[in-house]
Amino acid sequence: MMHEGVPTANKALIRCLYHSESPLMSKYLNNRQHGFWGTPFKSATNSNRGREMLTLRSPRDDVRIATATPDDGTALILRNEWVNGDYKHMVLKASRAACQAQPGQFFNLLCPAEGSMAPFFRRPMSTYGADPHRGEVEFLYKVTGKGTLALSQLQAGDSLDILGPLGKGFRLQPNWQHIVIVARGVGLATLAPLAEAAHAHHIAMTVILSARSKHALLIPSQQRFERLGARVLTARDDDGTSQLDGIERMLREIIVQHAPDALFTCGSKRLTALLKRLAAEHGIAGQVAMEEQMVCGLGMCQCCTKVFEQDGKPISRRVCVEGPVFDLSEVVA
Amino acid sequence: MMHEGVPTANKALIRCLYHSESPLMSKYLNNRQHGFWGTPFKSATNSNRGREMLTLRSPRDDVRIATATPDDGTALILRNEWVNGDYKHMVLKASRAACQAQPGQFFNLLCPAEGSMAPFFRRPMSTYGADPHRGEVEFLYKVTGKGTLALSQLQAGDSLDILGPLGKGFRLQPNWQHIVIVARGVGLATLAPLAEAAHAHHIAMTVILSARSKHALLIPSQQRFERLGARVLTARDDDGTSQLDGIERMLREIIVQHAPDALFTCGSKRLTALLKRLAAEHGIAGQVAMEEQMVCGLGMCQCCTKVFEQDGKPISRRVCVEGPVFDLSEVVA
Amino acid sequence: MIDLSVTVGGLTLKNPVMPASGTFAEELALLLDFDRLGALVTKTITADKRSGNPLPRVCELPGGMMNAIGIPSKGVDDFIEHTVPFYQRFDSPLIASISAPSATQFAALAARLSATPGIAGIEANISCPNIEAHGQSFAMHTASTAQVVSAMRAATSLPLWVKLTPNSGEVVNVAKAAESAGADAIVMGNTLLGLSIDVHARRPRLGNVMGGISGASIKPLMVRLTYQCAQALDIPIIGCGGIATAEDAIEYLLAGASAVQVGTATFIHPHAMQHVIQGLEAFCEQEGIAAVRTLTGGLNDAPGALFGATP
Amino acid sequence: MIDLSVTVGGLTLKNPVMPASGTFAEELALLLDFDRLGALVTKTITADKRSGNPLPRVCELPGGMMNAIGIPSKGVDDFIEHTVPFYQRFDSPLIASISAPSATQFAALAARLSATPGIAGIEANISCPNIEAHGQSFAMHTASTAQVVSAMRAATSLPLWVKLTPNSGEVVNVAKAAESAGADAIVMGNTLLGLSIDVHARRPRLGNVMGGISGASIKPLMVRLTYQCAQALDIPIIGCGGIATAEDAIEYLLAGASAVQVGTATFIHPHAMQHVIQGLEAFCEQEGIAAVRTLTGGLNDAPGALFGATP
Ligand SMILES: Cc1cc2nc3c(=O)[nH]c(=O)nc-3n(C[C@H](O)[C@H](O)[C@H](O)COP(=O)(O)OP(=O)(O)OC[C@H]3O[C@@H](n4cnc5c(N)ncnc54)[C@H](O)[C@@H]3O)c2cc1C
Ligand SMILES: Cc1cc2nc3c(=O)[nH]c(=O)nc-3n(C[C@H](O)[C@H](O)[C@H](O)COP(=O)(O)OP(=O)(O)OC[C@H]3O[C@@H](n4cnc5c(N)ncnc54)[C@H](O)[C@@H]3O)c2cc1C
Ligand SMILES: Cc1cc2nc3c(=O)[nH]c(=O)nc-3n(C[C@H](O)[C@H](O)[C@H](O)COP(=O)(O)O)c2cc1C
Ligand SMILES: Cc1cc2nc3c(=O)[nH]c(=O)nc-3n(C[C@H](O)[C@H](O)[C@H](O)COP(=O)(O)O)c2cc1C
Ligand code: FES
Ligand code: FES
Repeated sequence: MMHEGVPTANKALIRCLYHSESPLMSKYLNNRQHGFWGTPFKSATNSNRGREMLTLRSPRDDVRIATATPDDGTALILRNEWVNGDYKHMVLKASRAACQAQPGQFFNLLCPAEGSMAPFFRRPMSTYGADPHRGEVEFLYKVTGKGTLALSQLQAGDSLDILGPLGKGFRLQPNWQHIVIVARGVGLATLAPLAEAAHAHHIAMTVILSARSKHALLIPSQQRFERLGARVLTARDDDGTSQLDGIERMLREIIVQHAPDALFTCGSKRLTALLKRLAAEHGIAGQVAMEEQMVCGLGMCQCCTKVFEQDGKPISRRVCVEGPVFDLSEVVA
Repeated sequence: MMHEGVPTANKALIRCLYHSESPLMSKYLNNRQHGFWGTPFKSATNSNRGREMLTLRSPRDDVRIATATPDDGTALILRNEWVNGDYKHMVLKASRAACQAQPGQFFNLLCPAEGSMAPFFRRPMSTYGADPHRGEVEFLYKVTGKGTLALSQLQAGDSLDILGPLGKGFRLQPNWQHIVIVARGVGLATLAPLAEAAHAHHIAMTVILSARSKHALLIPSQQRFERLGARVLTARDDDGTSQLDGIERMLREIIVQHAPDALFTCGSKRLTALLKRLAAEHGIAGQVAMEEQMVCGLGMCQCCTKVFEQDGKPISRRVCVEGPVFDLSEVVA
Repeated sequence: MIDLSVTVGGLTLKNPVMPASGTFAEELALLLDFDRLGALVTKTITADKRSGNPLPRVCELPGGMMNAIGIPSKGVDDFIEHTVPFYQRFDSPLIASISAPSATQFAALAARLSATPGIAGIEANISCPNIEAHGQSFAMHTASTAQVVSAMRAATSLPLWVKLTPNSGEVVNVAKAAESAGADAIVMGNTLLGLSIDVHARRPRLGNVMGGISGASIKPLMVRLTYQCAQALDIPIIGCGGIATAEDAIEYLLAGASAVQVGTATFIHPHAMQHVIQGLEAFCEQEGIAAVRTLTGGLNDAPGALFGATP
Repeated sequence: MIDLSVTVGGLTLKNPVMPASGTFAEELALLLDFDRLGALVTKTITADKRSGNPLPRVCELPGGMMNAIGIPSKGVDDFIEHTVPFYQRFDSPLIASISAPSATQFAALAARLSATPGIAGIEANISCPNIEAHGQSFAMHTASTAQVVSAMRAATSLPLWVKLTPNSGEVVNVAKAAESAGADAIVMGNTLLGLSIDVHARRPRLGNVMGGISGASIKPLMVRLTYQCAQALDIPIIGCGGIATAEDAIEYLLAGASAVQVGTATFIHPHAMQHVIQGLEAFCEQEGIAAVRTLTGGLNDAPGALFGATP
């Protein structure tokens, strides 16, 4: 079936569990702008395919968060090209629901199975791009193990079962003037769409790219961010600058000069801890996109839980539904 | 590894278990002759790659049967084309040992595994053609289940692990003048090389082709056998002639007119029973190539056993090593 | 129209297909119409809050998986306050799966839920391999099974399904013990205890060291256990283990099951249960079967003719 | 050069890799140099001729197989007259696998073989699921195991390996019973009893109805059982079940096995054992390990840190 689609649950208002940080509806106004990294997100209007609005109960308060319902569909691969030695960029023709994906949301991909080395679980992958007008979604992925190897062997014209958009993405406040994004390695794939969204929101950006030396993604990312008008600082391991204290110095300077409204990062524990400390110190907001091994991606299996803190008490949250983007204040350093 | 090869068992004379019917070394003198069905067999000289002659103990007597040692190797697919709606003809570049295959011997093919529907056991397939000079082996197979479907999807340039030649093939006595081959359905693939060998031995042939109506293989087989100088009689289900009694009438006529030395068939129980009866009645030799579910194809797993009779007593024989070709006198109708 | 309805342990289900506990939750309503399912089986809950096991809690196996989730739970209060109301929207019967450390606590929890409107039945998970040390759950032995089931039987009049473990060497005796103690149905069964090692790290792949194997690799084992239980019991059996297609489900029905549960398959294909139900209907149409329940115990299990010769 | 030698139950083997009984026979000498194998384990024999089970005797499973061959045998006379002499050409120790209907007959067969030159050890197959009704083999229970092993111990001074079954619910106790009764090593283990049904024919896929599951699907179960036995026993354990690669073998060694047996994999890849041996050597080279035996019991089985919060 080309596209499973959501049941026309006309009968019942389906209330689910969902985490929400800010009361703002997660709406982003994005205008079209091509970047090397593909098309940024279109405006996330909730598709009115006669579906009841899905309201998800947040563990703390009962705020209704209108969000795109995930779709369990089959997408058609348009392009699946090497960006460099390790990374591939995949572009697919996908369903309307899939193309509603927001920065920080992800998809669970059913990698093709080849003989005994077949991957079994689906593999989670951040939305690298989603364009409802062109009906396309994009992934930028590092080929590391069985699943990503299987993905890398797919060719234009092949189909791929994708489940998404899943989880809660980044939240941008309309009154924000300036944000700082600290990106490292494969986290670039998750943060690039955030930069696109901020740009569309006319929010100024400083991006700190921290990567091993001639890291594959370094140069192309730098160009993409600069095209979005971001001030790009690079911190490279080989010249010693990307040590944590180097990044801390840069951040302190930016905080002094630009009084940024929020700090963003993805994945690395040490960077997350640094940003949490600085955000608390200067009363700045902050969000981090996290990664954990996943099976269902929907919140059912309980394998992707992490310990967070809320009002000083430890609480267990599922990265797939209560994340992957969490507020820095909740994260346990 | 392109080709596993046999261990240079220089140290020990390896005695194995093997069944033998006639004392004649299984030698066939075949000259080259192209037929639609591909190249017939070359002369089966035991390859002198410094290997001890492998002598296999026959259950009843200690006759030494020099036979090609099976090879566990990887062959390269040259062609894998549809012959008609159901059948494919595969031609592969294979090892020297593989190309020594005799009519009636078979290979155990490692079908490629595709996701959860992957076949697990190797699939046994008769040698449809083997040519040591061109270094090629051929299979003619009907696409029915998981394994043959996987085989059918292989393309020129793909590789396929083939284990063989396996088992004992047809035995032709040099003093034979005339033989009768009764072929039905997929059995044609097993019997075609026998006709080639008989022709090379200047042994006259009558072939009775029994197949459902416009059976896929009927016409091309008829042409191939006629090119070998065989008299071809067809018995088609749809015109009622291929009923068993129709074939019996034809056989009795041939026995009266030509006094054939031996009767051959493959697979079908009813045809085998008919030939056994007539052979016993007229004191004519006869052989049948049998099929049974197989796993190892080497005689180790004991799953392919059938009950035969010897000196009037029932005895269990493995179709893969003591066959697949058995003498009609041993077969239990 | 094919009649897909079945009766299981005092409940009539619109079809024999339901989720396996722990592989199904409210979020699936975003993708699947719960009204199409035969029953709705919730994640096992415990009276008190539980954190669950150390990470990693899952690992891949060829064609399957292993888990040691360890039953994290928000406790029975949250279950009654939030979870049960959520499921009231749907007309498929709600089966609450429960676990507890002792027979008395199992009975107390069962009683508490029996007093909660909207719960159609209780599935007693006396077979989780990841709670006690090395899988020594109640369902390993007949005595502990009889004790915990009779305690629960006395505490509730709701249909009581007892979920067994393939790790016991006397599954049929355990099943009979549950039947005699008042179980209305047997669920056969929970995961098979295993160990998978990362040879480079020299570490178990699961934080809990051992875990429960599930998926295609356990299907032939669980079909065998379903068949053996069906021969020995009068109460219905619900088959569970490696079901991903209608054919898998039909194997269990022919072996003697009256209904089936789909677990791991839903993680890979969220619409798996829907496909199984559609497949059952198509199979019945092809085979000219009017009611799917007639498949139950339909296996012709006469052995093949004796092999008439020695080698 | 890496030292691949291991000592198992009184025997020193040139490497830890040997065939699993019933998946290896003289014909493999056409393809594999038997002198490269750690030991040569023969198909289980019985004193008298046996015909074996009805056909079909095998069926495919996803990533594995099931069999109910039923131990067809030419009897001990033919074994001593033809089979043992064949294996004298090779310097790897010959292990004769035996089965019998009673403890006394097991002992008699063991004694007969002990008097036959060329047999280095005896593997007692007290775990075949396909002989007695529904897998009730000796190794299902401690008492029957103790009885049969002590009878054999008294009948032979050859190294005595006892092969166990995963179908028992008390495998560790059975292993300890075998140890106390004098076993020199435990083979863990034989096939897992299963049932696979052809839903269109409504028939079991095997003539014997049930059969033994083998291949990749049983590896995590057998590694777990190997690990549990290793914790409880002093005698060495030979791991068996789903081994196709060196990594599979190393999982068993880390779990506590001193040697391993390769079965089903040889049916698919006749050179499987050769590849496992080569892979073990390469692994030791990469990891800077001088002797493969040091891997035995090398698993770091400390559980992960407790999960510090409830949902
Ligand atoms: C929410 C989320 C978003 C992600 N976005 C991206 C992205 O945009 N680009 C990208 O290259 N990678 C991304 N990752 C990581 C990606 O999921 C892993 O690289 C991938 O799962 C590895 O699978 P494999 O089969 O190649 O590796 P294997 O080692 O064979 O995987 C084995 C198992 O471990 C899991 N696993 C391995 N590494 C990770 C990881 N880092 N995170 C989560 N699970 C892992 C796999 O899913 C699988 O279950 C993301 C992960 C998460 C959780
Ligand atoms: C010695 C020998 C020679 C053969 N030669 C030919 C040939 O030249 N051309 C040809 O088209 N077929 C031949 N066959 C039959 C061929 O092996 C089967 O068609 C093939 O195994 C079917 O596999 P599958 O995966 O497509 O079918 P599936 O139904 O998926 O197979 C399931 C299992 O049954 C076994 N099986 C199914 N049918 C047969 C059968 N007829 N004989 C033996 N095992 C079977 C398969 O090997 C497999 O183990 C031969 C069989 C034998 C034993
Ligand atoms: C991630 C996971 C969590 C599970 N949680 C539970 C549970 O909470 N209670 C329970 O009775 N069974 C639980 N199970 C077992 C399943 O309900 C089912 O019995 C088992 O997985 C076999 O079925 P399957 O092969 O279809 O998954 C769980 C299984 C998995 C894979
Ligand atoms: C076809 C077949 C025949 C077997 N015959 C025997 C046997 O005769 N004696 C025995 O002890 N085990 C026998 N086994 C079990 C294997 O020795 C081994 O214990 C089991 O298959 C698990 O290992 P594997 O997964 O590597 O095959 C047999 C297994 C198969 C598949
Ligand atoms: S991946 Fe299943 S709950 Fe998060
Ligand atoms: S196929 Fe294994 S003995 Fe014939």
